[in-house]
Amino acid sequence: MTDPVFGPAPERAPDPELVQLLTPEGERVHHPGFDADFSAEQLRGFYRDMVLVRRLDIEATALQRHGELGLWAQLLGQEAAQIGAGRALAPQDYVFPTYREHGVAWCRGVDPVRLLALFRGVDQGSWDPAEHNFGLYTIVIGAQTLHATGYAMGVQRDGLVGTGDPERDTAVVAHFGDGASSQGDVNEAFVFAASFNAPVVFFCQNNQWAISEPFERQSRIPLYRRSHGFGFPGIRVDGNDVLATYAVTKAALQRAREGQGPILIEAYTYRMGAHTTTDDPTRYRLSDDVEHWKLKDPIARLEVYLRRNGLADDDFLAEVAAEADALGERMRRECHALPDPSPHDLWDLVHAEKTAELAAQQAEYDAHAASFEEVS
Amino acid sequence: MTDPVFGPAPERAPDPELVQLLTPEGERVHHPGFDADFSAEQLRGFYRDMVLVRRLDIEATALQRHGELGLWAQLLGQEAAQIGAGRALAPQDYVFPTYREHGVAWCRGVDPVRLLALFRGVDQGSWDPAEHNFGLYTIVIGAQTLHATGYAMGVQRDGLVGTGDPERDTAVVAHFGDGASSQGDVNEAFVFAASFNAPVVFFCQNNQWAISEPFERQSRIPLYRRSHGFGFPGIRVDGNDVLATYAVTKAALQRAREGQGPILIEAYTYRMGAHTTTDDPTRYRLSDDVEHWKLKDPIARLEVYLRRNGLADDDFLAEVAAEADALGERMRRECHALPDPSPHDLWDLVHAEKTAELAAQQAEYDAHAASFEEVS
Amino acid sequence: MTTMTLAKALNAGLRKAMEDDDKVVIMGEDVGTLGGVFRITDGLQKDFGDARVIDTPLAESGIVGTAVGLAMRGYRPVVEIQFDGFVYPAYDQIVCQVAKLHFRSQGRVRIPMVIRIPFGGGIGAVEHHSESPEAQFVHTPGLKVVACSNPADAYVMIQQAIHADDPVVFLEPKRLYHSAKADVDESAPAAPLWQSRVVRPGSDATLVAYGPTVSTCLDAATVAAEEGRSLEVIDLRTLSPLDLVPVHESVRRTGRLVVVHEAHVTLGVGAEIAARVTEECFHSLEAPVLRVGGFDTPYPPARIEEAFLPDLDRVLDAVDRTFGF
Amino acid sequence: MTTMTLAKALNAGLRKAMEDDDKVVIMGEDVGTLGGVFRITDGLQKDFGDARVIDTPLAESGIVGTAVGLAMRGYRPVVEIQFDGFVYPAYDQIVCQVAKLHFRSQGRVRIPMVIRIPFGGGIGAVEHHSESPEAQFVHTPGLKVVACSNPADAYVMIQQAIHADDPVVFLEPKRLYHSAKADVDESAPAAPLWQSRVVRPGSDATLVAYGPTVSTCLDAATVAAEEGRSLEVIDLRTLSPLDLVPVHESVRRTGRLVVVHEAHVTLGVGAEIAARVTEECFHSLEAPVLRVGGFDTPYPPARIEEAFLPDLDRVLDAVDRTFGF
Ligand SMILES: Cc1ncc(C[n+]2csc(CCOP(=O)(O)OP(=O)(O)O)c2C)c(N)n1
Ligand SMILES: Cc1ncc(C[n+]2csc(CCOP(=O)(O)OP(=O)(O)O)c2C)c(N)n1
Ligand SMILES: [Mg+2]
Ligand SMILES: [Mg+2]
Repeated sequence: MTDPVFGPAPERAPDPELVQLLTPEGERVHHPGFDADFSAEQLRGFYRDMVLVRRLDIEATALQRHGELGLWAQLLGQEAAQIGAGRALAPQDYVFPTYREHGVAWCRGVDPVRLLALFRGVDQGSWDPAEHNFGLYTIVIGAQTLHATGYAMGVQRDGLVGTGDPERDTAVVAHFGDGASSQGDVNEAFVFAASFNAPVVFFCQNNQWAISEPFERQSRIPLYRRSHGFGFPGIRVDGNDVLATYAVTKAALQRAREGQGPILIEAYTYRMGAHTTTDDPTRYRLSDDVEHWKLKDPIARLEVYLRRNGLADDDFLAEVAAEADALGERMRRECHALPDPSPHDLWDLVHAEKTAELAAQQAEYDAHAASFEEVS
Repeated sequence: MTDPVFGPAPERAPDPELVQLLTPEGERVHHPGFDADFSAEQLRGFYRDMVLVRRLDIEATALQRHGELGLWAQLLGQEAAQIGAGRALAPQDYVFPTYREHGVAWCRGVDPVRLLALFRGVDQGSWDPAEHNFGLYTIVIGAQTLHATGYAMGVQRDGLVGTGDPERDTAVVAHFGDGASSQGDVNEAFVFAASFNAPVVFFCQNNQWAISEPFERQSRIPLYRRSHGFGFPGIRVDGNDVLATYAVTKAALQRAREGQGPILIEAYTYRMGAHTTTDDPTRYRLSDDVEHWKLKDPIARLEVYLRRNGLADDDFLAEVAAEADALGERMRRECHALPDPSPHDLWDLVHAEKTAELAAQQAEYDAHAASFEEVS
Repeated sequence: MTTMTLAKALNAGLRKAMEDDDKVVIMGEDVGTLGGVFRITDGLQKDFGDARVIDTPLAESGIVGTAVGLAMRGYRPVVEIQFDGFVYPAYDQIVCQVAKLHFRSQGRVRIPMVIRIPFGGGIGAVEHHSESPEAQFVHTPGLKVVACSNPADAYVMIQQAIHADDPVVFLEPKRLYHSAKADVDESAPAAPLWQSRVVRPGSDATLVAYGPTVSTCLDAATVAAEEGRSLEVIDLRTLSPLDLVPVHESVRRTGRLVVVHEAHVTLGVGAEIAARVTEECFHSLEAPVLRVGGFDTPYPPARIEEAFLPDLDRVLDAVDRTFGF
Repeated sequence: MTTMTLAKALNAGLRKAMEDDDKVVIMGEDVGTLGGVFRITDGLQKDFGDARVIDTPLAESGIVGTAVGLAMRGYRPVVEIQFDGFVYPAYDQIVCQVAKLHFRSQGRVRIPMVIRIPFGGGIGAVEHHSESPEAQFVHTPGLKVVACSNPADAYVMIQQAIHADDPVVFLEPKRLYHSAKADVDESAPAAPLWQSRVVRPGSDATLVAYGPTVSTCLDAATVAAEEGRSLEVIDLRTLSPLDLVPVHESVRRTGRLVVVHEAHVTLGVGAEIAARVTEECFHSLEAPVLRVGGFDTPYPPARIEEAFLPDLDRVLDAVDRTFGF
């Protein structure tokens, strides 16, 4: 099974090669397998997405610093990987995120305020997965890769793979990190996906770090080759290059929708910020490293390319900046306004069919709470 | 890191190739990487081991049929894989078996009656692992591969890897089956072993079946390639060829002892019997298949080779047969004589330091039991 | 009305559920061609195809985790865990995902999954094949847990569990699979799934059991009756939610309660029942609630499992003790 | 004598254990360079090297499973689970291997492993970071389970747990890590690890707690004292084995008992204590044993966790209720 796009079968895969279409210097380069044409509008769209998502992230970080959020998991530096992956999706595709996929959430139309609510501790995810075809954030690392695989098996059973109808053929994306690649669940997901040839794209953002542990602790070979051991292709893409990430993901999704089975994409990128707002990366990594990766910034390179090729002018950039300001302002405003949940509701949420046992505990709680209200 | 014995690094591994030194027809063939010379004595030893182990297996199966054992997991057809792997060990090496490694147990000097005791339900393993450097049978599939990896990390910490002293350098073997290869634990063992470069040899007997499930359900590529995804070599050997299995295992162990890290051996073989004595393979596989594999019998091919080359005469064969008879007779006798355990002891076995809580429960049990003795 | 074993009743119940709703899929190790090591899914793959009866790779976390995904896609997966002792690799998926997705999503995501577990001992097996892991699931909010004890219940309860929109851990007393035979009336009206049931009325003391120990308790009641003592026996059927209404009613009459299960006594379901019944019926109790269960040791080698398991003598002994307070 | 936080006390205890025995190794996620997300292992890798303080790949089953192998090779692994909610991927290794190897091998194989788990809520975290999984380990024969509640105990108990030849699940009340400060006398004689302790004497009713709820109960006793009610508070310290000797003694005097923990009430440790104490002190009890714990819902979003967790009011309310029977 030689694949026209992803090349020869795993065992004869070429040496590690980073698929790249836009260099850190903003130069457009070409790749035999993934040469796509991008319209000016599309490119500006990528730029806008990345800028807004970066602002979303900065704003949320600030809100955490001001005590409005309990925690925030920053995506700084991973904008291209997430926008590339998110924009490659067809509406009917379904995404299983980790806790850091704010950029993909953005592409799926999830209101950023919903993300704030989760990290504020108001809820554990309040968007409707079915409305956005975007699952809830999963915190236990790797667990969602099995859900994605099972969901993809459901898609197969629905007969929505390989029909040839682009509006119906469906693929599933499982996001995970380099650290998560060590979990049993992720490897079992590879086994199931391969065994059932499920239409799932495993999208690993290798941001080089799992909290304080460098990628090398998880694997001594490039991660995209992990799938070779399971009999499906893997590919490494420059995760700071939105064009390449988009092109590779798009091709992988198409391949899955056509019934050619699972594939692993390693988006090679870097976590520019802390693991979360409670983390202190100065304890474990050199600022030199971070400086080095700053030169590969995903937004800067696209901006250079757009400007140099006359695809975006000052007006456009100002417009996007204004939009970002407005987004930030709205996030602050709506975050403050998020209502706290009511403990009374807890018992209603446990099951689809509430049990008498839980109803009794709820009544007991209500009585207890009421006794305090009387007092005060 | 190109390995002189196991060939080029994983990503450039050659096509599947079964290392074989003795064909099913009993012809000695040569292999560039694993050409060993075997002495007549060594060859007769392999033969004797395999015949005795097969007898052990047949005898235990018969004992189960007669109601003396609750269960028996047959090794029929896997004698060469186990004797090859077992005889390649140095005394200081340590083995973590599954529930089917009777041949390896044999090589490690575990009395077959101890195996009977386990399957009779008298105990859960009554040999001393430290005495034989052979762990207890592990029934939860795959769990022991992590134990092996951790043990190997202990060996590293003891400074017993790469000292150059053949009496001290130590390797660890993790046995598992083709079915177990799908478990998270096995894949996590690969991650840990690679990450710490632990001196562990993963020895998978691919006997084509996991109870009723054919190997293809677990992997769509040959299993030896699984390790390529984790960055260490894998190799497939003819598991019905005791010479090849011995040579490959010996080289792998040596490599691990020298500090070159983990390796995966897939011993390609066939489960000729049922999964266990409670299984009925006629429900899920064709007898044609079994017939086909009969032609590859591990003992028959070595017998042909020995005879044809004048390495064993009728006397020797008769001697081994007599030894097998004696073994069978002793197993029957000693199996019958195995004493049942005493419930009283249960509470003594839970902890190294018995708790007051358990002592109280034990006393209660003793009183209860005594009240019955008085009655009867 | 047909006479059938517990195994056949489950098989018939599964078949009926698959006929009624084509979103029902069965998943597990050896459930397809072989029909399961206990033959509970016998013939189902042949009749419903391998898209609906799925032999999976050997990975329990993978089985339950992919079943979560199937459930999110609108399917109703019925997962078979081959033996009780092999549910633990799937524990994380069960406790952190299956149990919590409804809550996490504020009801937007439903996981109508059934996790079938052959449980309990008495079959002379090797290690890990005789466990009673139910307490751990009862302690986990978001899961429902039921146990059947006879063919008629098994036939109905498995269908009800599949029909439920919540995840249900479905415990099957494996030692009764091929021994318990009884009439199953496929057209009889079904008792609600979440209700316990008095299976033998009595007036002197109450026995509460579920799964395999129901018959132990019925035997004990028979023997006690010969000795002039009238024991009421209650089959819990549902462990989460716990339906203690008939238990409270009974204890208010008898004043004495013994709970019997195979799980380890310490923090077995009996502990919860003791705590709740004592709170609810404090002034009616003539004696503390006593518990008979597996000892607080690992499950022993098969040759002495009968000493480990609750039997008639230990049950009657406990009843005697409740009369000694 | 030094004043230190619970976190520092654990760090000092670990350091002492590593100095005393070079077979002690620490394993876990981020325990090395970073010193753990709570800094409990701060500085240890720097001082003892990365062969003894091991940053592992991110796989909990792998961590515990390889620790089993290290234990079999003569090491004494101290495993850190980063948060309570992430222990479940390792559950199979803990329940089927760590807990059972001694029994399986008839004592030939010892697993002197400590599994450290920061547990409990109250830190405003996201999902899976505030769980109280102890009941499940108490229900598992072969494991020992302890919980510290203050710096002095923490310093001693962690060393005792490491010194023990049995596997110990070591629960640390994470919300007290950096808040609870107290004098730790490194040379004071140590109380035995397997003993509970009366931490405040009283005569009207008894409160039993462990880990984070000990301070809640002490606060409740202070408030009750102002209202003229004298509450005795017992810190369990050891959950498996359960040392109920001081509890029985106390209840025989007070006649009233309330157990307080953060774990879900249903089949939380309180259920076992209620069952045992009722059996042991049946005629001394003026009221049923009452339990205050986390509700039987999944742990809620942080903004309402205080309503979920046992607090002073709910404890005092339960005490009141014991006077109403
Ligand atoms: C099963 C489990 N163990 C531990 C954790 C704690 N934890 C949260 S994120 C994280 C690091 C994950 O690294 P990676 O997969 O590379 O993703 P990244 O955070 O870099 O996006 C850890 C250890 C967890 N969430 N789940
Ligand atoms: C975790 C776990 N799940 C299920 C089982 C039940 N089981 C015992 S052996 C077996 C098949 C194993 O197949 P394989 O790994 O190929 O080894 P083989 O029996 O062929 O030697 C199964 C499913 C088990 N022992 N452990
Ligand atoms: Mg990462
Ligand atoms: Mg096999």
